[in-house]
Amino acid sequence: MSLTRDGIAYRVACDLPEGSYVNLGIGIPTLVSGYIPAGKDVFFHSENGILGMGALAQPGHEDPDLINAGKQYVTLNPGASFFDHPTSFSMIRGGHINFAVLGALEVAANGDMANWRTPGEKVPGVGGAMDLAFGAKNVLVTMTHVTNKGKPKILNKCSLPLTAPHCVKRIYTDMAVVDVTPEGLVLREFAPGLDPQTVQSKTEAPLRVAADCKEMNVPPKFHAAQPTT
Amino acid sequence: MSLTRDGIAYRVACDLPEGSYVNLGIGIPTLVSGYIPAGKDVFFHSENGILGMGALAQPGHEDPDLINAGKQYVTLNPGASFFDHPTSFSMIRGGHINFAVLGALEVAANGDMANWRTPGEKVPGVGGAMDLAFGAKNVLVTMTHVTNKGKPKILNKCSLPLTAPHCVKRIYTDMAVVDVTPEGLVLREFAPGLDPQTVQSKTEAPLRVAADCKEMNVPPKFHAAQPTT
Amino acid sequence: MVNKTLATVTEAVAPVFDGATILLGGFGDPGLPGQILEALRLQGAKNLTVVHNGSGGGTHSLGGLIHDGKVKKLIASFPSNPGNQSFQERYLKGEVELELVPQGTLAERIRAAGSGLGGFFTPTGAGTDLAAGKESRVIDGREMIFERALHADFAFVRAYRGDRLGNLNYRMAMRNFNVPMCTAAKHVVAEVDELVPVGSIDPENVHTPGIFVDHVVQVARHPEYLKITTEGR
Amino acid sequence: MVNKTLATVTEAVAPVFDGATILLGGFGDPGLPGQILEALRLQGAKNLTVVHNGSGGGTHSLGGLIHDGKVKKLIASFPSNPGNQSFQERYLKGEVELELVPQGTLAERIRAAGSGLGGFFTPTGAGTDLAAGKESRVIDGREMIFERALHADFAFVRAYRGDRLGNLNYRMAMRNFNVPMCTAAKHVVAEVDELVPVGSIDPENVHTPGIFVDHVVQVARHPEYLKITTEGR
Repeated sequence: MSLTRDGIAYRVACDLPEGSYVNLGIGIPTLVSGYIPAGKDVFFHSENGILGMGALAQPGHEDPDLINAGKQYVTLNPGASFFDHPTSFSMIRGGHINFAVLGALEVAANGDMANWRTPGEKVPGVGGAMDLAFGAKNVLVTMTHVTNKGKPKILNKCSLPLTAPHCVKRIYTDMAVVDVTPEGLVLREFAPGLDPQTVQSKTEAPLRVAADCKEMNVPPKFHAAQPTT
Repeated sequence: MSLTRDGIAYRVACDLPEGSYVNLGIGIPTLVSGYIPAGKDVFFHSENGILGMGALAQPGHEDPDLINAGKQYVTLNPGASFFDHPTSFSMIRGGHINFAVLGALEVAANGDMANWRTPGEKVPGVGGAMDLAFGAKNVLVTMTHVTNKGKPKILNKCSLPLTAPHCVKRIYTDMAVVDVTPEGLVLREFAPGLDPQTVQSKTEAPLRVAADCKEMNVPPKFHAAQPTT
Repeated sequence: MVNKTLATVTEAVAPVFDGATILLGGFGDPGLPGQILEALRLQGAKNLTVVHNGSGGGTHSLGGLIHDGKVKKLIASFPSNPGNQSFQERYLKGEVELELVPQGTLAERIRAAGSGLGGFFTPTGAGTDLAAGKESRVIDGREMIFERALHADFAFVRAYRGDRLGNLNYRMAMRNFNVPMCTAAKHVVAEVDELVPVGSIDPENVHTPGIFVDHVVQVARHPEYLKITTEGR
Repeated sequence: MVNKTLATVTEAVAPVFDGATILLGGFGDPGLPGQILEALRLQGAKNLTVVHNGSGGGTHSLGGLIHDGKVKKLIASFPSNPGNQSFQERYLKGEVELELVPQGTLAERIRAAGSGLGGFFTPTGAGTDLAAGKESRVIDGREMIFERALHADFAFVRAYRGDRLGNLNYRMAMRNFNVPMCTAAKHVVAEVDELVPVGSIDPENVHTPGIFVDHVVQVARHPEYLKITTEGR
């Protein structure tokens, strides 16, 4: 068993406290905003100059001047604001964003993260990911636990060029929730039907199993029979 | 003969071209805005965050939130804008202000200027003068030609702490208009009734007399019998 | 539901501790948090480092804090206005320290702190007494000096309108140092003329987004700051 | 009477010379000066250095300029969007140079240029491949790298409303890079949806004051930029 992509997003959403300012990267992170309960004030930041972004725009209701950093048409929540790029990255680099939820290709046991350049990728592109990885108060990673070839993505050491060293605080995958601590990786939760041994077998870096490690509490609709890719 | 303080300001105003962005220091410079002819677009900047400042507010019509950098109540012209201090000093330091008109205590032959600290002054204060002296595209100085003790203020070398080295482009006094050039000071104009020799006698640094040096064209109401202090 | 509003300025200043560094907004009266300043004076914290463009009025506003001996150090650009007797008396007696910073450099150092930058190179001051002891280098043919980011524990500002999410809107010349100051302190409080419902401030006209603000308190302007006066502050 | 308006985008791009450095505004479509880009393509200047967040669409917008071989170098943060074929083909053939800059650093380098600063120290990139060859130092316990101001000959942006004095107002997410770009070039032109009389833009809501702008041209949005699309630009 494992979680669907939406299941990973749901699990992240559970951890975002009321009042937090959050930037969502592209991919699985984008799905997180859909799982914030109504009435819970969580403020979404888009690096192209929006704070208080709402859901994606409904077809036919798109405004050409209102896009997120992934170039999707979005909506605004009450209390939103617009600003320019320097101000937007003051928010990011200045540590005002409480949580950056980013996709990653690799995370190392010491919190190093790589997400901006794969070996096969011929044209590099870094966007705002590096500023987020360096600047956000807490960097949360969402990713599949293994590559589509079945190789672990949580490693002793990253093989790809780093986005930022020592930046990741917590990793959410289809199989587990793992904390990065000064003493190494700590397994907090495993997906329904899995167990710590199975998670470790898919993880290159050693995992300490937390004393209160438990099965994730995620509704069945987010359970997947196969590992997520 | 010499010019009144308003005469000095009038003479400066004649030189400000249409479309220029101008910051006026306190003292004589403040008077300059009163002598821009109606219909000539000259834009006054105040470092506390105003572009397009108008005349001083009439008594009884002051707005407590609308002051200039000298803390005087002012008005706005159509097309004005408000902004914060970082943006205001981006305008100054970034070379966007075409003319800074500043009072000075001393100017040297090489364009060095001193206006922020007198020897007797026990509490120093620099304000925005230093950013203006370094940042404005053209620094114009207005001052009396000599101190109230009759000593020259245009010197071979400044004796007071510098506001900025090599910054002054042109000096306007009650006696003369003097340009700072790579080859030294050049006398452009002298006050009505004076002559180049008299101006030189009140000036420590040597003045070259421009080939087209002439008497200033300033209305009689701005003429003064005594040197201005 | 997030609610950043406070009922009183007393609550606003309660966390201020001895030895704290405070960014004090305003340039002249516009944007000066006059009620918070009076509350801070009563609150009693001492050995404060205050960052402000000037040095306050005679015995009110920042001048009052200095008069009471609560300020150890002032970081300012123009503390020499003739009206600033409290500062000037204590400064001349050696009872308050002064770090003099050109106005643009002061604003930029605060912005740098709020933006996560370590510092910057500026031409302002190069070759003058204010460059003494500072690193310098030539960039693009111009001598520049290095200036460090200026962080603080608290920022206190006044805005025109605010909402419970901390969004602020300023009126006319109120923006001044307040916009960068709100970004550069650990704890930021704004006193406002009017607390308005969320959504009342046009998203295009939020000058300080709520992310930078911890608390908002609606309070009438301090009577001292409604006087039409030509006295320096 | 100052009048910064131009009648056509052809006039807007007339001064562009071979080898010029151009700041190109917009992030995605909002704020992208699509009509000026098409005029620039016809104008013929070559060996251009273009500064833009991405690398443009397929064969329109910046992609068109690159497709035509007019761009020698691109300074960008995210040129790798799958839709950017023109850039990617030429880049892989070695026909266009790339300077890759993190998005926040790119915005800040442009702002530094417009603000007269020589450069700044930022944590972003320290210890990564993008720090290669860059000066670094530890500030407040954190490793930071030095980034230089990024100046340009021209800046082209799109705004929502403009007046004859060059004041600009943006709508929603149009502000992005346009605000700093207008400050950092010798010659700045904005295309606008609507040219309005002086005084129509509330002084509180002028996002780019006219001091930063040389010319304003009213022109309908390029049809390509009104398409609702999910394709990357």
